[in-house]
Amino acid sequence: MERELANIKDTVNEMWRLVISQLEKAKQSFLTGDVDLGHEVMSRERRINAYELKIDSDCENYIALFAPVAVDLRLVLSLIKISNTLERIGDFANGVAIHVVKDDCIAFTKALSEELRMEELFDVLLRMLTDSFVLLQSENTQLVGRILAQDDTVDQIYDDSIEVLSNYLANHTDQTPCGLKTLLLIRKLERIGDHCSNIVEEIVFYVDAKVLKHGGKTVPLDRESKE
Amino acid sequence: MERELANIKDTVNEMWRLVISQLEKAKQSFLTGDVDLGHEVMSRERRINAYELKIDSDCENYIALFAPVAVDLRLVLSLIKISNTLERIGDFANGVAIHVVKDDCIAFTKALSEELRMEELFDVLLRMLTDSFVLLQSENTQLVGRILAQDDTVDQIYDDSIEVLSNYLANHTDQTPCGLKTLLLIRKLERIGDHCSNIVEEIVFYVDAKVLKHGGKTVPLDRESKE
Amino acid sequence: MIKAESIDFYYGEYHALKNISMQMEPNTVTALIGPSGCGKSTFLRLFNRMNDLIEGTRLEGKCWVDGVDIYDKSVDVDELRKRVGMVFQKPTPFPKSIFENVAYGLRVNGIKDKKFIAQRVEESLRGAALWDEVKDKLKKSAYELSGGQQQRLCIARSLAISPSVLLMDEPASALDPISTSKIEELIYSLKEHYTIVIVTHNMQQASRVSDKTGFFMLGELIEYNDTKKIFLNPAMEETQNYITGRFG
Amino acid sequence: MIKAESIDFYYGEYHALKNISMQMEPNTVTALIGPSGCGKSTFLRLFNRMNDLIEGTRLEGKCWVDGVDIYDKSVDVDELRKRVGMVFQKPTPFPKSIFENVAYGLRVNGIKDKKFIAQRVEESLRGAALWDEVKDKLKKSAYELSGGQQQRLCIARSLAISPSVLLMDEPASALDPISTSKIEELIYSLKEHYTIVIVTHNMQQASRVSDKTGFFMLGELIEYNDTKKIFLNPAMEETQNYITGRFG
Amino acid sequence: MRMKRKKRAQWLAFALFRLLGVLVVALLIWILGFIVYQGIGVISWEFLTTGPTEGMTGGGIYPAIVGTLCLVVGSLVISFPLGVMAGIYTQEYAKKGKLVQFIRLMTNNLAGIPSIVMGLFGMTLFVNTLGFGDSILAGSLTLSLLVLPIIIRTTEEALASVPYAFRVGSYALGATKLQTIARVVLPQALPNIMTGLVLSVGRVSGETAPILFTVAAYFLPKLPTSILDPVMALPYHLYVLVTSGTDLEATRPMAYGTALVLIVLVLIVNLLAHGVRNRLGRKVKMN
Amino acid sequence: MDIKRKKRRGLQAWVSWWIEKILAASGGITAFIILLIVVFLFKEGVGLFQSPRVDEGYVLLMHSSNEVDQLSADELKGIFDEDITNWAEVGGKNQAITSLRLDQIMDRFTEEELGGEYEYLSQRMGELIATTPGVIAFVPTLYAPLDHPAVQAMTDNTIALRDFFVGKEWIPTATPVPLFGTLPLVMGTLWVSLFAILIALPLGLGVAIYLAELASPRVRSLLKPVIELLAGIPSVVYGFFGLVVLVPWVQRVLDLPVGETAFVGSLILAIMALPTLISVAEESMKKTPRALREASLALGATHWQTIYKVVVPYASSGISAGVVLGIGRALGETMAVLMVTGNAALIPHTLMQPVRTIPATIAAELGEAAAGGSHYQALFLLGAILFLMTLIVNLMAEALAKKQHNKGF
Ligand SMILES: Nc1ncnc2c1ncn2[C@@H]1O[C@H](COP(=O)(O)OP(=O)(O)OP(=O)(O)O)[C@@H](O)[C@H]1O
Ligand SMILES: Nc1ncnc2c1ncn2[C@@H]1O[C@H](COP(=O)(O)OP(=O)(O)OP(=O)(O)O)[C@@H](O)[C@H]1O
Ligand SMILES: [Mg+2]
Ligand SMILES: [Mg+2]
Ligand SMILES: O=P([O-])([O-])[O-]
Repeated sequence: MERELANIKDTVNEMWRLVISQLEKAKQSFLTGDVDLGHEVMSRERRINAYELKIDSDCENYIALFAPVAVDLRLVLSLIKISNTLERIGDFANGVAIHVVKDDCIAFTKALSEELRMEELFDVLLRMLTDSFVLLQSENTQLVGRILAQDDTVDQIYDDSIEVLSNYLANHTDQTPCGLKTLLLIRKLERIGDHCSNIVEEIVFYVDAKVLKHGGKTVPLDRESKE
Repeated sequence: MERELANIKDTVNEMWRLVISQLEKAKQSFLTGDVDLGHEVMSRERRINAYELKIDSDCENYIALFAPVAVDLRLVLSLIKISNTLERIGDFANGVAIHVVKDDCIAFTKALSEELRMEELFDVLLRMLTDSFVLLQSENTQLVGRILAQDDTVDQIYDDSIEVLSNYLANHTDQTPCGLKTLLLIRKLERIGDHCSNIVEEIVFYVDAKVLKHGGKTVPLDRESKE
Repeated sequence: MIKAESIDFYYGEYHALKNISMQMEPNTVTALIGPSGCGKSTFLRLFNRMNDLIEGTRLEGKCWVDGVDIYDKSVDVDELRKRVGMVFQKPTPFPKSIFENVAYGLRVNGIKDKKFIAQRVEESLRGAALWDEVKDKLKKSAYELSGGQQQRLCIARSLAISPSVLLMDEPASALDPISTSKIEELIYSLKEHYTIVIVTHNMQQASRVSDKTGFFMLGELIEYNDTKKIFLNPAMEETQNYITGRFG
Repeated sequence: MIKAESIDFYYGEYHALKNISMQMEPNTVTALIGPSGCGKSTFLRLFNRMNDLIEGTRLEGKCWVDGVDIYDKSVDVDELRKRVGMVFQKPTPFPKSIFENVAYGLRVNGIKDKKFIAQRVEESLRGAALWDEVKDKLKKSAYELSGGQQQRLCIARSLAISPSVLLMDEPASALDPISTSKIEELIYSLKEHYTIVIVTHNMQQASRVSDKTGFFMLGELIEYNDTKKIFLNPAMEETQNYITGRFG
Repeated sequence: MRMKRKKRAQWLAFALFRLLGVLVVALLIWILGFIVYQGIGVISWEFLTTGPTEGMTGGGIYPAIVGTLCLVVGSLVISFPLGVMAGIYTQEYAKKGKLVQFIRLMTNNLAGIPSIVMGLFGMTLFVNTLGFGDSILAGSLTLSLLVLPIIIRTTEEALASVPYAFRVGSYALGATKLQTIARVVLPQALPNIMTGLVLSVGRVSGETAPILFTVAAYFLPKLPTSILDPVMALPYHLYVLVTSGTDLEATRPMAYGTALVLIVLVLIVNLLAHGVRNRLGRKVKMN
Repeated sequence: MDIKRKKRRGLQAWVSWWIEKILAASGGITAFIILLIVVFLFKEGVGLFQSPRVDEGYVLLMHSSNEVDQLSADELKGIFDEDITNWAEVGGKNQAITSLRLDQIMDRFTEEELGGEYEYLSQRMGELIATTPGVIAFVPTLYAPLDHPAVQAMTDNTIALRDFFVGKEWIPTATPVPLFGTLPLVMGTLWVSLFAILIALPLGLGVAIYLAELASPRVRSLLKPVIELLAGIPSVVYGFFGLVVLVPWVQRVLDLPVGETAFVGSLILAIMALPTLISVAEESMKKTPRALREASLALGATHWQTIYKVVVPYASSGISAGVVLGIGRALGETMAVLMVTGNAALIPHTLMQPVRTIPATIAAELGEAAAGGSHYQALFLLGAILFLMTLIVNLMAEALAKKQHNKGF
């Protein structure tokens, strides 16, 4: 029983490392304009999908066969959600690679990347992703605050980037399509930050059984008060 | 045991109806520019979050207490994912409302809405959402093809909209910020389509235990072939 | 409502229960779980003073049933046992007819009114979800029933004397899954009217039927909380280890 | 590898097994589940011809163990039973010392070499994950062991005569959860070397220990498939109803 | 009020039962006490080791003791192996069904046949038809018929109390039926079979009616030299002393002495039975 | 593949085959013995109904004018005891009866008349009978003047079944015909046994309840051996005790002419039946599942209610089997009864009379009966009756015990 759960966790770890490496490579290919690297990222995207499917089905089997409770159950439910989220993050890394490979706007984006603080954005995201990986391994919830704080940086960079882009496009009307695509790219990166936050919430739920999602507080449902 | 599961399903249904109504109202407020309606949507967003939390925790309790297997387990796992996805959809409906309420770009968007086929987009999405609701109730998987086909329409509208926007912005440089915001808005609506597809996949998994996700085909993982 | 306060219980020298305080609410199913020999049955049997039957036992602390200190000298044990029904691991119908089994508790309490008895028997059998299955063969021997039906008969027998508390010591452990699920259904429906305490080895069963769960180990009450809490996020390491199957 | 082909089995007039064909692979744990009285034990006992001990039974169809048709006239039943070990519901150690219990199977097969016996006993006890617990008290009576240890002793006893198949009829149903989980661990580790078939009432157990599961009902084999498949997405409506607890 | 009545009935009933318990003990003490009190003075080494003299108004009971011993040994040598084998057959080998039921019925009936009828039978068959005459052989055979059902039944019960699981467990290890019985079943059943043996000793040494016409000699001061000799026996001797002595006053003390010896014998047998059960019981487990 | 290895243990298989056969042979032993018993008892006894009533070598003579040619054993006894003095009483003419035995005949004649070697005895006898129309004479066949025209021998029929089974008198030594009426013996046996059980049952049941339910383990472990001991004491010792203690005691206390009565017999039998009854009842009560007992208590029943509503009913068939078994024992008990009941072959009217039981009769009389004689045969028939009585009782006990066996659990 513990063996099975450990196996699933190993698979999640592998997936996680793959996602980190995908993001890393996407960043590299983006910063250096390395199309080959971009292709590599794109080709490995399907492996991430495979991981997600495998983890999903392993977890379902695990629940069906072993009827876990308490910490085991929380872990396995968290792992399902984490793998779904990692898959999304992988998707976004793939999006970056596609952006590089398509090549039509990469020059535009790179030109602006300094101003858009793209490298910083990538670094923060990679740090978040790595930190939450460490969080799951160490189960040390003191990391949580740090990771969530980083997401604020991401949001900041994203908000700023809209302004930067508007200003730039106002002056370079011919590059509007590339501007739009770049916006979508940055938007994707911003979502990676959100997703990392979700992962952190899941880990906290697994470790402490505390619900962080939606600030942990929401309006009570009528149904609930009825019950 | 069946009672408990039925309760959870009821909660999901309520949430679903709420999300549909949110999207409906977001569409209304967007098309009519009704700020009050927008506020209403925004205020009800927290109820959706509450639903998600409740369903998550009910499902966790259900698995912990009743150790479901087979169709029961698949249903409860699907419900977890469906409620997460509905919450996302709710978020996007909320995004639409915010767009309306903030008012700074609404005029811009509305002006283009004909050309961007916004109303059609909303309608398709509402139909997808309602169809998948029906799908869950009827468990009639013949609906699946129809719903997934609608997502193609959504993608089409989205792809077109980028072009429409680029063209428009090239001529109206002063409205670049609003253009970017509108792009993000449409991007959100496009994501609703994707999410509806995800819901459909989950339902299929529940009903038939067939995995539709990722086209059902992915590269095999080395780990898998090892085992 | 039943309550134990600072209970210590000894079988001769053996300290079987250690300083246990616990309160079980009406209209609630409380499950007692824990490894074999941890004292669950002993604790349960405190409340109808079944342990009195064993020689050389000693009790410290107090037990209340519906506000009465049941180990007080003034308490009539037979009266107490009418208030506190008990169902055992193995179905134990008397070698009498189905009807007489249920009527037994009434008769030993001196009730002679035939109409009243017939009426109580029917009510009790209905309460135990058995009426439809046996209404045509009330005069038949109770041994002609299946194991699961016998167990429900035993429950009906307890219900007949209108107890306020029902104690069940592994009521389904000798039954097959189908009978087990019927008993669980029954327990669920009974909690509307009774304070129910159930000892079970089967954690799935505890999680399915109970509202609150108490976890015993080596004569101590390690944790007592809502069943949901116990099974999703127990407070104590020992509880977690036990329910997730990581023993010793 | 063991195999049944078109088995029909009768207790007198009662048709207990109906046209069952099933093949169990080596290094695999196959679980047999199903409602009480559906014929699981009967089916299991076909493979070491334990049903021969019951009078008035009749068999149609064929059974193979390691490629031999075991109901053929030329088969020596005692030899067959050495090849096919069996573990029963209740631990049944002989009233002998721990050592003698394990040595029994060797002795009745005429082995006298003391060194060899001692060595096999140790190997078997190790195989049953019991050696460390008993190595210092091999001469003690087997009854001084706990229920779970006794059951492992019975498994060791079967291992001593080097069977290729192990049949287990509810091997843990009389044990507490801790002993149960040890037995399950043991089954898992044994499958490396044996073809294991286990009958169990406990669906959780079937799902935990087995690779393949066969679902019986009213003497018929309703579904036989990978355990994962059975528990996540059974093909037959009956199976689904049974494992999800929706009986009749 | 109702409660009080319930309680009072209980109190009364229980008081009565306790009284009855005391009564039974009192009865035993009375019987034993009376005989011990009257007989203890008679017992002496001489009483136990010499034959009767002076028309049984003097001397001892040595020949009767020897005779009873001969009968015990003789009858058990016959009935024990036969009974154990019969028990093994019905319990282990015979197909459960009409035949076993019939045999068991017969065994129970044999056990219920009055000893005097057995005596009649022994007389016609062994004494007259087979021509053994009044002899140890005829008496032992008759007595062995009397204890045969006891031995068969204790054997059967002892075997039946060996859990079925042991047998199945043994078969499952490839043991044959004979091996299973010899190695698992019999060792486990032995203590209980032995108690059957010991109880038979008690029965044989106390029976009078069956030996009346098959072996017992009224007055025979010499010891037997072959199994075709008649002997005296303690119970019959007591009967004779009590009912047909020439001088009842003079023989009375002898009668008390003989009764005491008989009772001591029974006491020893009972103690032995307990001892055997306990000792063998433990030994089998530790084996 | 070694599953198929041919029976390797040739010798072993051969040995076990033989062992099996030997065991099977011994299995049938009890049935065989019972068969033998039946055969021998009846073989020895059934001759009684084929042998003449009048002792072999004797004959009854009457005047040839006498129309009576059938007399029952009772009538004959009445005639020779001179209770019956007129032929009319037994269906003949109104004529006084003159009953004559050989010695009475011989008294009527001188030695010369009879001859030195009694060579004229037969002739004299013929004359005597011829002159006495109301005569009936019981004489040895050797001397019977059967060819004398005035003499007729009474048709000698065999002993009637009816006389045996419902005859009210048991006088096996009576002449001219012994009386083998078994009714008093059967009645005596039944009376003594039934009263014994009536005394023993409440006592035994009470003690059994005490032992099974009330006694502490220590008391129980003390009492059980005591009861076993009581069961083991030989019956002669009980008889002896009864004779020297109970008989005088009963005689004194109840002020009876004799102390040896059916009552003392029942008392001794009751004491002897107690241990069996107690242990059977106690065992079947102990078999009541603990769970059943607790279930009753848990329903608020008192301990006493639990005993009589649950425990005793549960054990009832076991208890009745014990009772029936006790009756069987009592029926067949020989020595103790023989020593204390007085042994008068009368149909008992009160318990305070001496009675004689079947086993006591056999024990007391077999030694004196000539082998093969009608007395001997009658005793064997008594044995057969006893055998049948106990057989019936045993079958009943069996049936009852089986009932308990079938009860649930
Ligand atoms: N009558 C008794 N005399 C002495 N010790 C006893 C007695 N009954 C129980 N015990 C001991 O008290 C402890 C608690 O027993 P109890 O029956 O309450 O355990 P339990 O938790 O119900 O176990 P299980 O799950 O096996 O029923 C055990 O160690 C047991 O050995
Ligand atoms: N010795 C027997 N004689 C007659 N019928 C029998 C015998 N053993 C079993 N049966 C019947 O055969 C059917 C199958 O019995 P079996 O013991 O194989 O069921 P099972 O599936 O093992 O049930 P359980 O789960 O209760 O052990 C039952 O209906 C039972 O009544
Ligand atoms: Mg218990
Ligand atoms: Mg079975
Ligand atoms: O000791 P148990 O309560 O499990 O029978």
